[in-house]
Amino acid sequence: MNPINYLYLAALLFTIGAAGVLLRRNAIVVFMCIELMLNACNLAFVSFSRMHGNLDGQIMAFFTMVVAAAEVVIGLAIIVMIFRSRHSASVDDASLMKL
Amino acid sequence: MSFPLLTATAVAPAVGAVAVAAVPAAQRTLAKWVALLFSLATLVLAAVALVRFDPDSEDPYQLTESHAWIADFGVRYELGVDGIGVVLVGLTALLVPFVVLAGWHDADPPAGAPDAATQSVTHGRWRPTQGFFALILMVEAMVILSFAATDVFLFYVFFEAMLIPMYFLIGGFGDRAGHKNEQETATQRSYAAVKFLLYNLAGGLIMLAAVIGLYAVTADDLGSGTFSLQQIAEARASGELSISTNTERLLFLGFFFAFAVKAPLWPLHTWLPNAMGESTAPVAVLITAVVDKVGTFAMLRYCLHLFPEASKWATPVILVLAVISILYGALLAVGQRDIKRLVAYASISHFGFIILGIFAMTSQGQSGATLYMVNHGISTAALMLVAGFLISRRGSRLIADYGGVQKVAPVLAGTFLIGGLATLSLPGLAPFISEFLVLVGTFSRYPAIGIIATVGIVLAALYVLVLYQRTMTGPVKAGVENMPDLRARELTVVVPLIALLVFLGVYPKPVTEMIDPAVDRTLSVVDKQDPKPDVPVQDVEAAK
Amino acid sequence: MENLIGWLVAAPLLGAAVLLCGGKRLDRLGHWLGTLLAAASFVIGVLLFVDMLGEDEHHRAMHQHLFSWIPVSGFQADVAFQLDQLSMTFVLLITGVGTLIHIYSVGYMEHDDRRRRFFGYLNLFLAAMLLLVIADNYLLLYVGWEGVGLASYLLIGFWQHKPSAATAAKKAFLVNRVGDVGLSIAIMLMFTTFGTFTFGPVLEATGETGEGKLTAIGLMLLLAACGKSAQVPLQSWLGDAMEGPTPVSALIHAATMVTAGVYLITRSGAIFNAAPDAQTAVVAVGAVTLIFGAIVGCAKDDIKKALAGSTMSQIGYMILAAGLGPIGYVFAIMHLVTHGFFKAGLFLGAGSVMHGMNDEVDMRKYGGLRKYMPITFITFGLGYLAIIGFPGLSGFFSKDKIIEAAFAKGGTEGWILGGTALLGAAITAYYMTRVMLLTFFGEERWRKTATRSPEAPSAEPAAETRGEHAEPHPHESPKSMTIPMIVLAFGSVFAGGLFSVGDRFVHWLEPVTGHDHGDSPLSATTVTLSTVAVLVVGVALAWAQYGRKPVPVVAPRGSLLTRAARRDLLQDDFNHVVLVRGGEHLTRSLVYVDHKLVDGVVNGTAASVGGLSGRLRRLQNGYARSYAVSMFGGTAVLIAATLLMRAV
Amino acid sequence: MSAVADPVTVHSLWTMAAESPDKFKAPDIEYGQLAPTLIVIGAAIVGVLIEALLPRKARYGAQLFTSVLGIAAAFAAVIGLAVGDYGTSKARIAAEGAIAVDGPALFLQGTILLVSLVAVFTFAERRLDPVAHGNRVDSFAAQAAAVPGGDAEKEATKAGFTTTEVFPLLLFAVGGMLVFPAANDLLTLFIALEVFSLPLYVLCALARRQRLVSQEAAVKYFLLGAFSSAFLLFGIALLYGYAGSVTYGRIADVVDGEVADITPALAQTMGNDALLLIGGAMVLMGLLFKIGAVPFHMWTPDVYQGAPTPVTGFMAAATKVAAFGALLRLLYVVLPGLRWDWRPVMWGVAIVTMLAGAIVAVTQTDVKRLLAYSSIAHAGFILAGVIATNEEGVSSVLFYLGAYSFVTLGAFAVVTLVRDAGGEATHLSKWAGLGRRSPLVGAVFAVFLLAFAGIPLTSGFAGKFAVFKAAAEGGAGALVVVGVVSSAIAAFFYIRVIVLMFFSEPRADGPTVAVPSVLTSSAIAIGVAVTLVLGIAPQYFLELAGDAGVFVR
Repeated sequence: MNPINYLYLAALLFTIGAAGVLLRRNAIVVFMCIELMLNACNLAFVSFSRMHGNLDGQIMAFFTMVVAAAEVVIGLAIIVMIFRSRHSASVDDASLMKL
Repeated sequence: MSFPLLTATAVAPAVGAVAVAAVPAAQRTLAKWVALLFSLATLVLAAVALVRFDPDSEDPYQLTESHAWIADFGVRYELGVDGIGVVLVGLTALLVPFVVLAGWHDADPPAGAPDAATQSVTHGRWRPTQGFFALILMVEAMVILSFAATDVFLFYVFFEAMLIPMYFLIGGFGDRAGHKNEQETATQRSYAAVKFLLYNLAGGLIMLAAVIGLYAVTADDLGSGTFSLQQIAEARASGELSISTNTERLLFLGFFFAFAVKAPLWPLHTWLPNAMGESTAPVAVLITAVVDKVGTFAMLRYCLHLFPEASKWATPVILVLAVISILYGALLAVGQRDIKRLVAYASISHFGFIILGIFAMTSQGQSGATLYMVNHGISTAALMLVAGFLISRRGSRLIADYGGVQKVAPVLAGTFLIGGLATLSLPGLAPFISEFLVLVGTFSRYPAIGIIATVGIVLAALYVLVLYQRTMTGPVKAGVENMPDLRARELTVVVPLIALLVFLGVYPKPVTEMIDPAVDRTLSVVDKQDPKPDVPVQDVEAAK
Repeated sequence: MENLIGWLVAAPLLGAAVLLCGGKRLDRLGHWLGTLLAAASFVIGVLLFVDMLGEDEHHRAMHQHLFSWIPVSGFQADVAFQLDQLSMTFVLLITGVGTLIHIYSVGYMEHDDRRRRFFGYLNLFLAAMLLLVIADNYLLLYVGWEGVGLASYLLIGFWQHKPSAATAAKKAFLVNRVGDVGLSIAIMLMFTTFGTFTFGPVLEATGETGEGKLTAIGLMLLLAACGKSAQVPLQSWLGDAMEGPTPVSALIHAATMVTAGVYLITRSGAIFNAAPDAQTAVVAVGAVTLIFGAIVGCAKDDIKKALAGSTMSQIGYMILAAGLGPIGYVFAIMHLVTHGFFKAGLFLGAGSVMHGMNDEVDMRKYGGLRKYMPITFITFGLGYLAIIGFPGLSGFFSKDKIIEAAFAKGGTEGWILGGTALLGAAITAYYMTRVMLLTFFGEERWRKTATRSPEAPSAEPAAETRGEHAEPHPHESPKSMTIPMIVLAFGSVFAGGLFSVGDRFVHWLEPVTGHDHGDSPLSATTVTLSTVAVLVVGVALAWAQYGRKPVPVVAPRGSLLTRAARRDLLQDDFNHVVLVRGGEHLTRSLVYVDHKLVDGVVNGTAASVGGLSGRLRRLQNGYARSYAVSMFGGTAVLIAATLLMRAV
Repeated sequence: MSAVADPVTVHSLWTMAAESPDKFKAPDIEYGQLAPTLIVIGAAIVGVLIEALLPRKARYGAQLFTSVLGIAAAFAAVIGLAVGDYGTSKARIAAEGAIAVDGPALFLQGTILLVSLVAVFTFAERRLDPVAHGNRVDSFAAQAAAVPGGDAEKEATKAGFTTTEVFPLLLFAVGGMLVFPAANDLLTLFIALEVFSLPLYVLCALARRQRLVSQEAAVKYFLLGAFSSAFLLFGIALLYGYAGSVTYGRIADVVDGEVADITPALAQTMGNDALLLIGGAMVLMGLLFKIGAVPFHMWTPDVYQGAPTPVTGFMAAATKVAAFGALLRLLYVVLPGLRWDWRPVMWGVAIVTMLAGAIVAVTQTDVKRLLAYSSIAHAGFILAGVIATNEEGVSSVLFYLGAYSFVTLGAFAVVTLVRDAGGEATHLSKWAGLGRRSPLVGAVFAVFLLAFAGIPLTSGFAGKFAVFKAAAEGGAGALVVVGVVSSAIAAFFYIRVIVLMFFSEPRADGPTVAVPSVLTSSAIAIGVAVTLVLGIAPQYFLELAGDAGVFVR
């Protein structure tokens, strides 16, 4: 199969993720969308890696996964914390600071 | 290496500022004396500089000092004065002791029982008196440095930096008289201070762009950028540095804008009435007699020396603006109800004369303009300080609140009148000479503009005499009856100023001797000769 | 001897400085010090005069160079004096009359607690006036010119607590300033034309430049003269200047300062001679003013204002004469001197009358005073006869010569000027007779009017002692006042004759001003006869109106002309509407413009930045998602722009 | 597509790995040259161990000691490297091409370390908050996990808990920041970004007072930060696709067209300008987000306001230094061949950033938000220097960053001092008359504000002048004019604060100024000293920055 198509898929996934960030209110979902974007990046990396025939992309993908995992740790901690104090995980509720 | 006289002259008040600031809160009187002492020390140093200055020397700048400062910006710590600079340094050093003395009580805490709440929250750490005098000395140091700098960047630094102490002086120590209530006074005062700062800062920032542009231009042609006036002048003379016409014009405009704000020239003048109106009289004197002179001085030294061609290109417009300033300032002065604002508008009119003289590009005009800076400094100081004494007695700045003062305080009225007569350029007093020189200098090249400007002298008489009539003559108004006459301290301030006005009106030679060679040099830089008279009688005379 | 010239100025200047700065301890003797220094100046003047007489008439000019005043490259002004016959004439007049008036003032101002200052001002005036006439260049003359203006300002407004006095003082200074503009411009023109403004070189070089420039200079000098000498159109201040103490009116506003314009024109004769258009303007101004002043003088009931109108008119004669060129210069100055005597005498007389009448100035409230103040009556009467040109008295000689010279101008112009001068003589006779009759003859109207509270011009304590509402008790003035009046009366009677015998005055001044007999269409005798004739007509008319029938205490409404003349022929109203009102509107609208427009632009900019800030701020709405939108959009724009850059 | 059809390319991956394991060469790591980073990370790990092993009472002292020692040692290492000419003649790329050791890197690392040292002082301050239950407390929550206002929180407070974890978190962040401007490939760049971002997200959430706001700041920062790093990562992917490598040097070579033999199989991707441009733009966006450039700035005000003030100060100063370092390296090393493409775009960003930052700041009412907007405007000014694309551009930016970071740190340190019952009193109305009440604090803050405004004789002026000068010489005169205009606007609000402090009457119910311990005092003193020294005698530091102005490639 033409690897270019994987790139298109990666772009699509990235866009879906971005759209999710912009549209969804629940912080968890937003966060999942960001994870989706990261995974889109991963897909792009491995596709390019295959096209270029070197390992750099794959290594990048591994690093991205680790980073994503770390982000989950931090992210979930923060989201849980805010949920506990507000009883809501809506990002729109967290708008005390403005202007 | 010789003694760095100019640096010392500037450092003396700076040290004084620190010393005054360090005086403990309770010892206000000590702080005042320290301030006076340092300002007098500065005066002595400036006097030494005046004596050491040799007007007949061939060097463009004397008493020079030069040290590396910021090599990366092509900046050196270069000081030096020509005749114009040294005279203005002298003027500054001369006026500040009077400002200090006149402002002796201006920064004392209000006479009434201090507000208990304020007192407790400030813990007595707020030391306005010390601050007031320290700031005045700071301004003095910076003004002296900007008169003495021969490096564009160095000049710019002090040109801008002096705004800060000035700003605190205006906003922090306003005139207690003048508005309906404390709140209104505070509002107006901080409005005035902010307006002052923003106007001047805006001017300064535009100049900054031009300063940077100048650096880029010199860097292009000379390999490394420089700000040294002498180096630039030499490079231009040798053809090493050539600035394209358009660039020169843009840079000129950048510089001129800043100076026109500072000077101030119509229509950039509106900060001055606010600033002078709301600040105490001594600070108002500092603004108009000392700080604003940096603007006109800089036009003469920087605009003309750095951008002679562009200066000539802009001359027609500037002359028109200057004439508008003269008439507009005078007419608005006539229309004022507030004594200090009136003096402020009068100053705008006078700055119009100074700028007119500078850009008429004749030796009479420029000598007159320089002399005008000195004379205006002294005469406005005299008028404004007496006005300040008057205002502090009655607690009002409105002309309508006065009347018949000469009856109860004849000496005050008399000195006020002399200050006023100096302001309207009465012959025999110093400002007449400078004003006449400016007018002659302008007239010989631009007769129409000279004639229109001459009308300004009628308007000057109008605003001065109307002011005098309304405040000093007529029946004694309520609130004026028990006004005390000038006290010893106040006389100490006023009498020397008046004596100087008379002396320089009769015998201005010591000053003109200083400035004449510098003016000739400036004219040779812009490559302008005085217009020749139709019938050169002097040749006939000489033949006899 | 020449080194004494400076002392002419220095002596009174010293007096002024000492008296004004000396403080209260000089109150007791200050006035005598002032008088002494004035007299000293007079003595110096006389010494110099004697010295001058010893010289050959063409080498009488003396010079003294004190120091270089304004040395600027290409511009040289010196403090240097030139004392020639013309200056000497003035010096003697100024110091002589000045000293007399100092003496007079000692008595007149006796009750004023600010007498010391008054003498200080008088000395200041003398110094400035002397500087004016002995300066050797126009710029130094200008210093004296403004100096006398200042002294005049201070003295008119001497009773500052009276708003009218303060206003009058201000007005005088301002109107004079308008004239000063003329003088400034004239000096500037000289500088650009000749490169100097010293009398000698300028006046010698007039032949070398175009007439246009000289005309311009001449017109500007005329403007200056109009201001100082109260000539139309700048005459309006003189009437108001009568607010000042009477000695001031006598010295400054009759004998000396107001004649400075005549001095200026005569001094600049060489310029006017070479600029006929300017000369025409001068005679026109003189002719108009002499009629104008005379008409005003006819209508005023205030004795000082009537005399002021007369002064204006008489100076009109002098200006007219000066405008005639070499035919008239000498006579202008001669009339100036004789006028100095008789008009000063008249004013002192008026002051004496007021002194005895609780400072009442309305002639309609006088009447029959000759019995009560005989010396005043006699001296005033001699002055009266002199001014109307009674044959044999001073005024007769000088005025007659001017009328003759006016006819001698020749052509239509000569006829018009001569006619005007004659008409003026008639009116002079009329109004002066009116003053005389109203004051010293007729019934004692003051007995009926004691109810009116007089506006005390002198200090309050004095007014109190005299009793505000009491019936006046006319009495003769003290010796210090009458002696100067007597001396001046002598001058009024004999000066003219003294000058005219053998044309002494003409010969005296000729080396300086030049002289030309002109070509009169009428013989001297004809002129003299017609002068006497119109004089008789004038006196007769006045007698018919004021001598024969009783004079109403309250002025009748009068004809349109009378009413206009009472208001200075509406000149003030014109000034008020056009200049004062117009000026007020202008300044008020400029204040508005400054606040709303000039300041408004700046404040508006600040406000619009603030407004923009407020609107942009709302984008920051606190929602993380909208921040993300901005980032997303930003990235899109960034990408698009990058691609676009490549495409372009 | 033809490229995929070539079997050799595909299988070579396997054969390479399987056939010659002995060819694998262990990476050659220059530990000495990486010492600064390693020391800081090491100290951070020690910090974690301290948390794990030491009793609660001893942790604060130990953590403070470790942090200060670690940072100081790292700084010494930087100095050592700089003295050893690693900044100039011996500049090199270490760690197998991952990390550059050159002038800009060392200069920025030095700056970051100094800033961090001062930041540690403010982190450790325990005199400002009122004593709670007999314990001196700092700006950080007793127990971050506890619900605000809940019982757990009260208990934690009573027990005297403190979050001493902030020190290792800070050290980790510093470690990331040290790598960030030195990163020489996109992978290192990304990792470094995450390494310093993640601790910052946590730090933001740790405020002792106003915890809801603090948590909100953390959520916003985290979500937007993650969002932006996704973009960055996708950009990296595209650049990788374009160049077939993530090392800067290689990408630059491809951009410059120096890699000649593009196999036809890769024609679709390699050298495809669309990939380069889009990828470049997305990476730029990731960096601009960290810098706080418009329109990626919107997190700044909220996060600056909500985060504990010491954290805000650290973030505002150090993050900006690190991010600008990375941006400079990216633009000057990777994309110089592309400057005709990115310069116009960056022009636009710089102009919008300067103006928007200055204009919106005009109507702010909270000190911390005000400083946040001011930092946006300053980012715009620094961008002007970045755009200069000449050697002066680099050195002026370096100098500006050094000057700016100390002013910022000092300013935020002053903000921590002004307190009322609810903690820090950041609303501007409460600052009325502060200068009269405490002249010294007022004067110090005024000095910082004037430096922000760029008044001569302060470091702000020298920095601004340097940057604008470089821009003018680099042909960006128009940017200078815009910069000057926005400086004028910016001056307005700095001055407004000064007016408020000095010209308004103090309010009776106004905040008090807490007397700090030697820690915050020295932080502020260092800020003032640097501000004045760099303002009055900047020559030495300009030279330093000038010497450090060349990137290694």
